Amino acid sequence: MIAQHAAVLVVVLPLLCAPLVALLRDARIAGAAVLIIAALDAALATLLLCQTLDGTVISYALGNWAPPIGIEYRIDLLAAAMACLLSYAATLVALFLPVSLRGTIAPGDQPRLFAAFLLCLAGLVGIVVTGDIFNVFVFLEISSLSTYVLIAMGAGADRRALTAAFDYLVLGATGATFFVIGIAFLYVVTGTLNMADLGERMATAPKRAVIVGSSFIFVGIALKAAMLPLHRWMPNAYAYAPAGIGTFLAMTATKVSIYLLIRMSDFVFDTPGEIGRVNFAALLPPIGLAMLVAGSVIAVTTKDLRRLLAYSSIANLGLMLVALGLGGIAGIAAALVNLFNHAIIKGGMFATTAAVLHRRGTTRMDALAGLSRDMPVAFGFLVLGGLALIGVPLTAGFVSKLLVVKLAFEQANWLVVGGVMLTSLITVAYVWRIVEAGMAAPAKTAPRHDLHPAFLLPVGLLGAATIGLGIWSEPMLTLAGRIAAQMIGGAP
Amino acid sequence: MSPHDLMLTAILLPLATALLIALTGRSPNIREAVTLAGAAGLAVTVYELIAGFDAATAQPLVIAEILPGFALMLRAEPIGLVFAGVAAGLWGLNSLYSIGYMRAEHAPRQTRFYACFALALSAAMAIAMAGTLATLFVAYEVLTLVTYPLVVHWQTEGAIAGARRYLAYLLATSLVPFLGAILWTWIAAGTLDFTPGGILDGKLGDGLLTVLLLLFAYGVGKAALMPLHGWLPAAMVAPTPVSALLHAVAVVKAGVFTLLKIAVYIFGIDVIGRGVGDVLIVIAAASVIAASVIAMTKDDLKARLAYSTVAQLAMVTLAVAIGSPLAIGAGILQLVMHAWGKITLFFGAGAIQIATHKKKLSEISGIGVKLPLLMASFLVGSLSVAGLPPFGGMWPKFLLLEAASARDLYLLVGCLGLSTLLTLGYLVPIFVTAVFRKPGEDDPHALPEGDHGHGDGPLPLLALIPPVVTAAGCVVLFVAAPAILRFVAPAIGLGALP
Amino acid sequence: METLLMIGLLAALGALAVTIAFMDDLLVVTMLSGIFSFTCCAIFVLFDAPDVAFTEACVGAGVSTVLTLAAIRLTGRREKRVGRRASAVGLIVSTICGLALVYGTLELPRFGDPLAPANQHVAPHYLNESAAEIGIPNVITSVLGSYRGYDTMGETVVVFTAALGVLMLLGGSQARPLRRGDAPARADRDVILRSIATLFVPMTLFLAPYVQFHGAYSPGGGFQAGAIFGGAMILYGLVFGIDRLNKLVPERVLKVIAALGVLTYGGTGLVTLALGHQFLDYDALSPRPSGQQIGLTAIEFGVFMTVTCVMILLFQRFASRRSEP
Amino acid sequence: MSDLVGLFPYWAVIILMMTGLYIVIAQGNLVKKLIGLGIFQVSVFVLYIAIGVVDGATPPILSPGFNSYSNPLPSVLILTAIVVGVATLAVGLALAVRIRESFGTIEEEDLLPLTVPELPPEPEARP
Repeated sequence: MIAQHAAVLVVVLPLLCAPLVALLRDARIAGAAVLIIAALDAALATLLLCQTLDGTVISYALGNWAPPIGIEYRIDLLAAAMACLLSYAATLVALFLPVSLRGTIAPGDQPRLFAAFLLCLAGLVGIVVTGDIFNVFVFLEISSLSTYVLIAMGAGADRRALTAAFDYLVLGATGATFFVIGIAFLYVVTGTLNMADLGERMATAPKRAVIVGSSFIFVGIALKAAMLPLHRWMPNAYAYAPAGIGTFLAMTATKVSIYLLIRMSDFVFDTPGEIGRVNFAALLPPIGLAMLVAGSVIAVTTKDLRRLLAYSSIANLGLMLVALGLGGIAGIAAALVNLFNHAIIKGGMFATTAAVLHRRGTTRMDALAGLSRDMPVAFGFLVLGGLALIGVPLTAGFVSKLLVVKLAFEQANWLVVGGVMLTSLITVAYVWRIVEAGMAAPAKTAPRHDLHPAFLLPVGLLGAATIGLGIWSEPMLTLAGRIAAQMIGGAP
Repeated sequence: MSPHDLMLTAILLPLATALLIALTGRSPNIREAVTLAGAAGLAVTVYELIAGFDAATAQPLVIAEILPGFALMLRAEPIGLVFAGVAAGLWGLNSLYSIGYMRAEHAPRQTRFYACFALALSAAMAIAMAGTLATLFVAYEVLTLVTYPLVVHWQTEGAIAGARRYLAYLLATSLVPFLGAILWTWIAAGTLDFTPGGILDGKLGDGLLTVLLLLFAYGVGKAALMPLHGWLPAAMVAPTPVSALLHAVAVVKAGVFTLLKIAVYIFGIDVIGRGVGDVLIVIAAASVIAASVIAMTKDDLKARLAYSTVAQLAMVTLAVAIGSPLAIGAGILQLVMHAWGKITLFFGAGAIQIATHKKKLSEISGIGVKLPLLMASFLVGSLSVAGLPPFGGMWPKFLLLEAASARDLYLLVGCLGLSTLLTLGYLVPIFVTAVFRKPGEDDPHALPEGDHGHGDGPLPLLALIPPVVTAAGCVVLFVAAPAILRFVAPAIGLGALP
Repeated sequence: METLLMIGLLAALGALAVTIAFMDDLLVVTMLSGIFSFTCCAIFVLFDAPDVAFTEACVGAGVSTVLTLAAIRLTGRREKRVGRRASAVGLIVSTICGLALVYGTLELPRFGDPLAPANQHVAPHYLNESAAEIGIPNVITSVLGSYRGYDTMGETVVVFTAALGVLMLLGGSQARPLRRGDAPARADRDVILRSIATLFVPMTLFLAPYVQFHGAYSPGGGFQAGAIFGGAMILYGLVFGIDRLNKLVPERVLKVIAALGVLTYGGTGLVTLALGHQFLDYDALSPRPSGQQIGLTAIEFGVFMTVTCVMILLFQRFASRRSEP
Repeated sequence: MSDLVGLFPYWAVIILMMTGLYIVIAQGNLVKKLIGLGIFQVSVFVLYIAIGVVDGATPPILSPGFNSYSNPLPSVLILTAIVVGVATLAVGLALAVRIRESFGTIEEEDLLPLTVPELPPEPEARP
């Protein structure tokens, strides 16, 4: 029965456990509960992945109303893989979330924070598995609202979390409204909300309405994806959110937006690589390149490690957009490999940063002095992640970058080749700022006091995956290739 | 053990050594014993590999496939084995020297030092055994990164700045031109396997091939072709044993070795010889002369040696650019001979520093009297590097002259002659100053003896033996050079020896 | 006639919106935005959407306005004038978006066109089959509760999330010590206000169950009923003081009931799962159409619980906060 | 002419939406921004409802004697969206209150210098 209903349970489990967790009084019990729920969710997502691995598309009619009358959950390989990413990320973060919150958030408030965390997870998974465009909006709002609150919880350590959350709220709500306007235009000319159905009916719809509708959806997603020039909310949000939450967001939030972009470019609009009949794919490489350069350059100048990593995320999102813009099965596959690898790499780095923050209370660059001596393990993982960001061979980052560059090379797109390669150099510059900051002599010598044990497993697993996927990239490539082929409808 | 096992052992043994070093870091004696044992083991392994090498039966060993067509593969072949032999052979000597040097200097972070050293050797072995350009690239990057902690060892501001420069040059060149050239090759030829005769002939026009060769020549930053040589003097902030092994042997030789491999197995010697390499000839020759001239102006001993290295490396690049079997043979010999010669010189410079705390040419007047054996070795090393008989360094210079005149490049012949004179001009004065000048004669700022903080320590035996041995090696190699040439001759299509 | 009314209302909305943009007294702005919402309600009625009008009146015009007022009490009433640059950016962006939208409308089906795709593809199924499949006259309720019941569950969760968020932001360890809230109406002075409130609060409370259970036949349902019930309690709190409201319905209880509401909704889905049907397939509960009606009743009740409690909670949290730091 | 009448409601709604959007972008007061957001959203609701209107029809509550009903789906979607709107407003207002308490202002202009990344972290004062 579970196997049959996994499609809906993967969303409903965290969704319905959240109110229960919110009512708990003991922060420790709540923390353990979140971990168990997230792990169960990960198991469900894995089950879905197994079910869809052979190309099956699971269609689950909620309320047993056949689409397009009712809402459909439609899980193809992409959705299942994303659900896995989200739930694994939540599980790893749940491992250290209670520890990282200690001291900044009163124990009495923690159960509610955990509940919001579960709601955020449920919302994101809901976006990923649904086949109904309005349902996307509803779950987008669940995840967004909980995200605003989670970010604001960073105020216990830094009051700027409040303004960061507010900025995100205004931008997020505006983006969501744009999304809804887009849906209105598409609905008015097609009469349906089911994405697959929409895709079919779009072919005969009036062109202008489709263009405007897809443009508004695109802008709405772009806001959420922190696309240049709409990226300003993101560094603050990542830097001031509680460290564990920042880690989760870095691994998931913008990735889901990229997912939507991929989904929309195929599912709703049914024109591979193009959104609607305006060629949005052509927009992506320039935007992506601009993000790549701007994100990297700003990262070099930041004075806070988490902010640096956030700008680096903007650069990496740019890389994904570039890959997506290159088009075709290979382009989507490269974007997906980038997406998953970056989630792993950046997740590991943010988790390590959370560990550093937990010990030191700050992540300012000048406060990292002596890190290599006091926290050698944490420092090692930071360096490892940094190398992966640069794209040093034997790390996952090398694979993802090489795929993009090779693709651009084959298409003789020299601008992309040059842009990606040159930004590697800027990446070296900002990664080496971390390394040198960590090696600088500390003002006063502290006793060696490495990561709290709670961080070891998540940090270690993500670090191992960073190296593992850099050497043995075949599973990831196969997965991405199959997803892309399924999206475009060709043979893998 | 089968050749495959031996290849894996050669890479994994230093890795295991590094692990053991890290684990035994608390007791220096055991740690250093582990280092020496690892070095001995590696030397034996590589010897076995060389002795048992048979071109007919050598099979590739695929380890992993990072991307389809971008495989990690090992394959033993003569040029690589020669490089492996040099690196493995000198690691043991250098370890002995390191022990003497690091203890005398009371250096901190010695565990990290020895562990990274072992890791660097592992990477060097992987470079030597690489069966594809992809493998070579991966190992090349690893070598850059594991040597960073060695360069930055003192972690002073100067060291951090120097190491930053080191890393910036090497990563920048490898991530942009080198990787770009590899991708280009990959897409043009469809493979990255090292194949005798090359894989690019007919795939690209000669004009494009010239560009590609230049991309490679500058992409391989470790070859320190001017004007991208700046990292090499910058890296001299490292402890002297690091400069000795890495910046005379493992790292820089990995660079020129990469160029040799690319010339032989990616381009094909004939392809380069038919004109593709001509631009590079000019650049390399200019690099030889310019670096030699700069070396003459340097007062700091290690800086002088660093520029000397730049010049000598450019000679290998020159050999690659000439593109005839004879020139390639010369390049390989230069790789070997320069390694032994230059490590002797670095050992000498370091020993002088230990014994007298002096680093500059202008300060060392007269110290040779106290260190006769050391200075004798230094002289041998100098003459070998300059290319005078009866030392090993004579062979590559001689063969290069032959190769140049065989292609009627008489201007180049002149250049090479000039370079030998310049080499003598910047190396011999060190010996002369140390032995024949009286203390204080040249240096108005010289302090009376005994004023230094540490005082003049006696030279530890462990810091004296290695230079003497390597100096002797220079002589032995003079005799052994034809054997080396015979070993590599089939791979580079070299017929009868001249 | 209807067209003229529509034009008039839209014009009024335009005037309101522009006034709001240029007023800097936030109190006035809030009241105007309440009026804006009410005017929209009129338009919704005109556009044949009484359910929406009902909800917008309760939630948009009522609860939103009260919450905004409560917040203004804490944040200050006056707005600072803005610089020119920001206005220029706003003007450019909104003009571009507006022109894009106008461009998009050019090919749209005309207003009220019965043959528009939107009214052709899925909608007729609801209108034609709902009677047989669900068995209730109000098609909006059947779509809301059954055909798209899952969206509604998500929406309930959104409401719950908002309560959770406000509790985290203004409650828990962040709560400032409760002081006697200021009762705007004083016993000695505001006799009329108190009398009317005494009359209206119970009436409104009785209206709620009617709206709740009659939702199947006329405009109404869990959301509206919840908002009305919550609104009545808020009125009580406004007139008789927040302390009495807090005493009447303690936060603890509200939290539990709000959570239970979500669980009732989700639980209905889980029950249908356990009975071997799809999630939220009410046919599992009993054969068609009675199963559908049982299911609808259950989830509407869940929605009611959550919405009522959350509305009160939100008000309580804003109103019990001290205004001076 | 029929085009004008047929499209006028849409255009009027677009003007409303854009006024809301303008307030969101241009106004510096955080509460005013939220009010603007509200106007933006409510206008979108009107757009949706306008889509569902059918000439000469009645509200979609089935009763004998009528056979032409307006489209129920936009109403359903907007019921959802209204609730989402108020939820966002509540969280936004709560944030605004907290910002006022921490920073002493809710004007974007005054907040900017207090929130630049260069400042050292300052935990919020606990009561």
